[in-house]
Amino acid sequence: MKEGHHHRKEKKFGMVIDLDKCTGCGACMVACMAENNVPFKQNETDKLDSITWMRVYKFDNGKKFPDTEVCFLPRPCMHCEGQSGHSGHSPCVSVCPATATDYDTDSGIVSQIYTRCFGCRYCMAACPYHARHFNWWDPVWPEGMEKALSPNVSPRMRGVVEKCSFCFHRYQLAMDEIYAKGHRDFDEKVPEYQTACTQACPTDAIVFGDLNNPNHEVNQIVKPDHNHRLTGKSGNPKVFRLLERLETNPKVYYLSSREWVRRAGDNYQGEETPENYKVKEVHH
Amino acid sequence: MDSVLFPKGVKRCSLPMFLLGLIPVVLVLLWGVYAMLLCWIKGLNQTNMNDSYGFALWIWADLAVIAIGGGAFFSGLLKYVFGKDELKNIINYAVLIGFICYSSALLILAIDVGQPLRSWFIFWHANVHSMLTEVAFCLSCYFAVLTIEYIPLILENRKLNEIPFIHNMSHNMHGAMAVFAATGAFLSCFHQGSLGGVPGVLYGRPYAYREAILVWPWTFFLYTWSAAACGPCFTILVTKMTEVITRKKLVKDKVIHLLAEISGWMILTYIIAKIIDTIYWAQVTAPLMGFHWTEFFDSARSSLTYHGQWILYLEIIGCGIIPALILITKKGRQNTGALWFAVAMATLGVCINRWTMVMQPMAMPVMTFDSWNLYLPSWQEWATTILPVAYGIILIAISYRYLPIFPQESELNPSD
Amino acid sequence: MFWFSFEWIWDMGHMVFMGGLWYALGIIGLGMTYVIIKTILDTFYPDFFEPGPDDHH
Amino acid sequence: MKLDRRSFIAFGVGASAGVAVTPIPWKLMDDLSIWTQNWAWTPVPPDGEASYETSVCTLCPGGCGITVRKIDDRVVKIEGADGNPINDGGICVLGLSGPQLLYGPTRITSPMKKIKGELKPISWDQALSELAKKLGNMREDGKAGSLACISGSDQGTVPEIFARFLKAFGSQNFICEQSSADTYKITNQKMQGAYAAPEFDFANADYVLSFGSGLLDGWGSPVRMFQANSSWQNNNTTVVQVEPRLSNTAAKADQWIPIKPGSEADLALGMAHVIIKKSLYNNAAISRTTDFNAFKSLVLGKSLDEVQNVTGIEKKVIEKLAKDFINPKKRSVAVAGKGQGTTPGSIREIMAVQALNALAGSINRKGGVFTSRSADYINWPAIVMDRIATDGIRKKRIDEAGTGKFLGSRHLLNRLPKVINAAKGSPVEVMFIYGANPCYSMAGSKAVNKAIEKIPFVVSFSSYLDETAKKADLVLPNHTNLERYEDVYATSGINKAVIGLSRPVVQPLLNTMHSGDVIIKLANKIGGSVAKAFPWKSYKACLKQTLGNSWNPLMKNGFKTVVSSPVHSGRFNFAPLVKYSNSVVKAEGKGGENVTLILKDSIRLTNGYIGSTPYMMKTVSDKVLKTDKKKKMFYSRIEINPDTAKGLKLADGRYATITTSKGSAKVMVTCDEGIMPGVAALSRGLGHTAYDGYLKDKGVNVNNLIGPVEDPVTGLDAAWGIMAKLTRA
Repeated sequence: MKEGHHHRKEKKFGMVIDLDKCTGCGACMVACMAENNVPFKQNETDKLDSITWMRVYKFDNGKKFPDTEVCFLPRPCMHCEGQSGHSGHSPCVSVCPATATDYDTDSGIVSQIYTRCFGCRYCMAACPYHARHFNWWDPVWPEGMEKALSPNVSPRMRGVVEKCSFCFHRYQLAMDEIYAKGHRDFDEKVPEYQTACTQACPTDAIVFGDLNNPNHEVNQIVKPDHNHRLTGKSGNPKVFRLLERLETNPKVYYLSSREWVRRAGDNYQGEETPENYKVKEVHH
Repeated sequence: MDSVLFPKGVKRCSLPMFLLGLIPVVLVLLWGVYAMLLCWIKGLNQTNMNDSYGFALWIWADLAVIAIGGGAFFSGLLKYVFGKDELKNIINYAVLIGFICYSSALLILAIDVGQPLRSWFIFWHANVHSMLTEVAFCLSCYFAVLTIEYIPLILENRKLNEIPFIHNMSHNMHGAMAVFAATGAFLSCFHQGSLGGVPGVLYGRPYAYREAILVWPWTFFLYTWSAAACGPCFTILVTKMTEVITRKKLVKDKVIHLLAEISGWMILTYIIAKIIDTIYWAQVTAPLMGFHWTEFFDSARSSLTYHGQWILYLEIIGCGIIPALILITKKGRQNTGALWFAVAMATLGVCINRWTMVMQPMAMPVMTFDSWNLYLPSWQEWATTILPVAYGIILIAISYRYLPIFPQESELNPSD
Repeated sequence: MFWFSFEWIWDMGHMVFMGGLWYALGIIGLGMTYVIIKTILDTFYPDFFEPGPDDHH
Repeated sequence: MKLDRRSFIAFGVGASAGVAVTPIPWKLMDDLSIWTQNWAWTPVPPDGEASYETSVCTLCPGGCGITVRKIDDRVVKIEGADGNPINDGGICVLGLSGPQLLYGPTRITSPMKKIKGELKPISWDQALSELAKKLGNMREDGKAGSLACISGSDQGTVPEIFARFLKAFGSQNFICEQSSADTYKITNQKMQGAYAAPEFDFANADYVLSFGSGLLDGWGSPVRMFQANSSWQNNNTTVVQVEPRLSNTAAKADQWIPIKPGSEADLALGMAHVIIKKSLYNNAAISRTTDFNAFKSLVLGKSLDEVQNVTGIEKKVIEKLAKDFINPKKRSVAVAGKGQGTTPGSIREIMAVQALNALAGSINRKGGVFTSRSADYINWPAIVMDRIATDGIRKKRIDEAGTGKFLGSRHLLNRLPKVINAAKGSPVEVMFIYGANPCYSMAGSKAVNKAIEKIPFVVSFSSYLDETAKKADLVLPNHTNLERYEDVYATSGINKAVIGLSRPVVQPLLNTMHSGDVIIKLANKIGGSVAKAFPWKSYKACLKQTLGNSWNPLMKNGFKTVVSSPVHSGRFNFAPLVKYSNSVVKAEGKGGENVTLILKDSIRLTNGYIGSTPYMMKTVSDKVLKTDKKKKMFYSRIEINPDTAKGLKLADGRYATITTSKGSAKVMVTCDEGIMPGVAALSRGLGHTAYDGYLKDKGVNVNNLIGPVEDPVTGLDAAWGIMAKLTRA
């Protein structure tokens, strides 16, 4: 919703995750669950019906013992900006029939309105990152454990889709605080707004902030190129995005010093490399 | 017992016989209703769908029944807009089949969504950029049209028609039918198309994604075309099946052959377009997304896997080119066996097309570290998908028994 | 769906799309209204359109 | 007729229009919309005043600072405390799920007593009186020495209170769980003359060589280690992991060297061979050692070919590794102790690795390994023992630690089941179990359970109804970590020690009591010299007095850094290693086995006293735990190399039976290129038989399959694996 804070600069919150540092400890996953009242079941071994807004993938370089190498890759929602030229034309946002998921142009966050979602799951079909999860079951907390639920995020009911919100409630709390202090916008020096996973990560592998802010670390690492055919493509040769070639234009970036890891971020044919591949013609 | 309700000049079996015949169908229906209630009360955990397979059997069933229900709009279009008056002898049945298909689709959708009570949000909070919104709008509008087209048939029941109000109503509805049918054809073109748009716009899913013209991806046009082409085949197929079951000729061959020929040419042109689309998709669209088209199929072990390449060949050749060639040749369509085969394969073809467009994109790994997903529907999913079939049979049986569906029936089966 | 709901924007998409919807609903609605009114008149006021004793078929 | 029909229709139309203009349909629609958005059974967390409290996590020995977010009096979130010298804002999966432990349904709600085989709630008064009476009688009967206590730790005031109680009571049998740090302590005692834990200066090291230590799998202070890894990445520190499988630590290392399990010491000695043969060692450091020549002839006596055979590592790799490690331009450090270090391990292995550190001059040097000072803030007055106590204390320890063969060892918990099961009657009359769940977490569960069952009276102090508490005759539930005071002494890997203060952030929710208070009350009830040993009104008073001046800063910040100089240690002596060079610990086996079963540790699963939380279970990979197709039975997945699988006619996802001399289990196969052929790995931390549906009956407890193997020198458990037979199921 546009509330008319016209003095505020448009922000584009994004994340860069250093895969060299990530040890796959899973703290980001649990921090996210605890922060966002993510429900849990007695059987979570089927990862295809396990609600994990943040999921740490583990994959290898496909080589045989002993040349095998492994990479851990935390996957939140990518908060895709969508095909270039359509700000907010994210794969999921564009397909939701009931406007239950929305692209906030002020923050670049893809939100999910649980009370409006009627569970058609079209957005899940649209998302190639499996970042969206459906509440196949009623959320049930063991007796007493619902005391640990945070009032900042409403628990979701059965039959709706949920996903990572970049801890949007924290953004709102931070903004409230900023207004309460009489400021109009984020002070660049005060990074009040962090996601729970960023905060919890014991390796400091996650850097979260405004990609539009040249003074922020996230911008300095990513060096997003907004004039590139693939909007926001990183100018840092070690930085890549998942499935960049699909033009989903994610705001979650990954950093790795290993070539095979960067290559695993997208699909390439034959001679193609992450540095050199065909892109689509510009047409609008 | 109930013979006063029968259409004029036709013979029907006795009521007990009729009811007896319906028993197995009703049992299947009840099984489906039970599964449906399970899904509503206990939730969608009753299915084998999962977060990777958010769209599955039901969405396929929706797409498929609407495609094969396309006979209603296309024959309506031919009759009311292009003036193929002969089709009036099959249009009633086409409308009935369409009505069944569309109501089934709506029912399945109502089971498929996680919060059925909120379904109206699709209208209330409509996102005009979503293909599903377009589908919902056109679908419900067209369903209204089909209902309007079906109502006069009911009103024409011998007994009902004796009531002047109903008689007049039926008469007036017939009078206005061309307007409704034209609107319906327009709506139908759109929603068949937007159903094609549903997978076609998924640019995160390389299998489904197609380049677009204006806002509509290629699949938009292919779906409309294929529904127009194969829908009448299903109408013919069901007509033929009805003839077998009732052991009566109900529609003149001339009518069937006319529809079959039009269908044949439609299928031929469609399949050419589909082949061009497939080649473009494999050679241009896929490589730009980083894929080789063979990666779209799970052919790691053999091409005969659940998601293997065989399905593509079956769809295009077995269920496209072959039926088209049969139907466009006079000899082919006039041979009963060949006609049966062709309309059955064409129907199967459009169902396979919808199947691959729903299942393959969900099953296929897009991220390099993903893997193929195998999904087999749960019995609840099967039961609720078969439910409409049972419902359709019942509705057809009742309609056939009491309503003048086939104008040529009495002529073709002169009562002794 | 309605211009007073908050997600409504007066843009091309909404105008074309919703225009199409309301247009179709309009035809269906008006058509059925016409049919019903005509039927009522035909049935209960048979003389409304063509007064005369020979109206009945 | 006509009129009637007309009016009927008019009525119908009118009524419809009438209803439509009334608010009824709109109201119904509104109700429907609200109802569909708020189902009564979906909880709505009440809002309230948000506040934060600082404390220290005691769920593992790591000692991380935590910030607890509260809404009114509810704990809703735990975060890492910024600025804490150990974790500086970082946190792990277990610490994060503290609220689930606090509010979880597996907590024990009140003291309980076993009546007719079932635990029934009783009052604290009754529980303490009955226990005091029982203990009093024991003393009178001269059986004071047959009281024993198993404790998860011997660090901090609470374990000290237990130890003190036993001593004042007249028993030597305070038996603590042991880890690789204890083997290190014995090593340091023997090689450097100081019974001191090792302190690795990872932050300043340029080259880290780990012999299977799961540095990033929950070893040491886990969060601290994750941060160390980031600093390694930033500083270009080389990390080499020697391990049979590609653990998370190996995955993050610069180099992974697969090794035949159990041959780590041989690799270290082989490296020493290369270093000594080429005289690459640090001369200055070696000149300050004892018995270097004996060591020299020991390692040179074994050819590199032999080492290659034993370890499965090529000679040239060993040579390169040795040269990289000994590079004088780099500060190298080698570390041993497998996985999380929860198994004490072979002393030969740790000595051999320490010898490598000595060759590199890394002992007590920046970027190397120090002998760290143990906590010295607990200074309580000496106990005045009465006759009964002095008599009791003369009885020898049940586990025979510190005597005879095991002179150097202080606790040998692993020997306890064997001793109890072998004895005619139980040598233990009453057993206290504090901060431990031996029935689950000790190797050789069958024998452990048998021994615990044999003990006439078991008292559990557990907060949770775990495997051991279920077997107890009396349960005296402790407060959980968020409800109690406790001091935490952590040596954090940055060459300084940190005292942390864990304190209640919520009022105790249930009818539980701080175990410190329980012991103090118990002592008072017993009276006499036992009571006099506990002059404090309460545990809190005891803690406050113990911490003295530190109390206020601790209450303010939650932690206090103690800059401690390393303890003085003597010349490094190679002689013990030479002496024990044949004390190889082999995997148990009867012959005919086809794989070596090893255990894998993961930060996402606990394997000790605290059970994994629902959130943690959710993070467990489907490559580790999986259900059958019907989603009923849970199977641990056994990790094997695809080549191994092929040889055994197994495949990924197939069921198999793993059989060892200790037991057998049905498992599901995971094929992974990241494990040596011939080796099979199972995760620890699964297969609980207690707790609730989120943890119970999920996979196999590896402790059922593996037994303790006594190290010939220390007597501590040195089992690193077991020979097993893997067949199709």
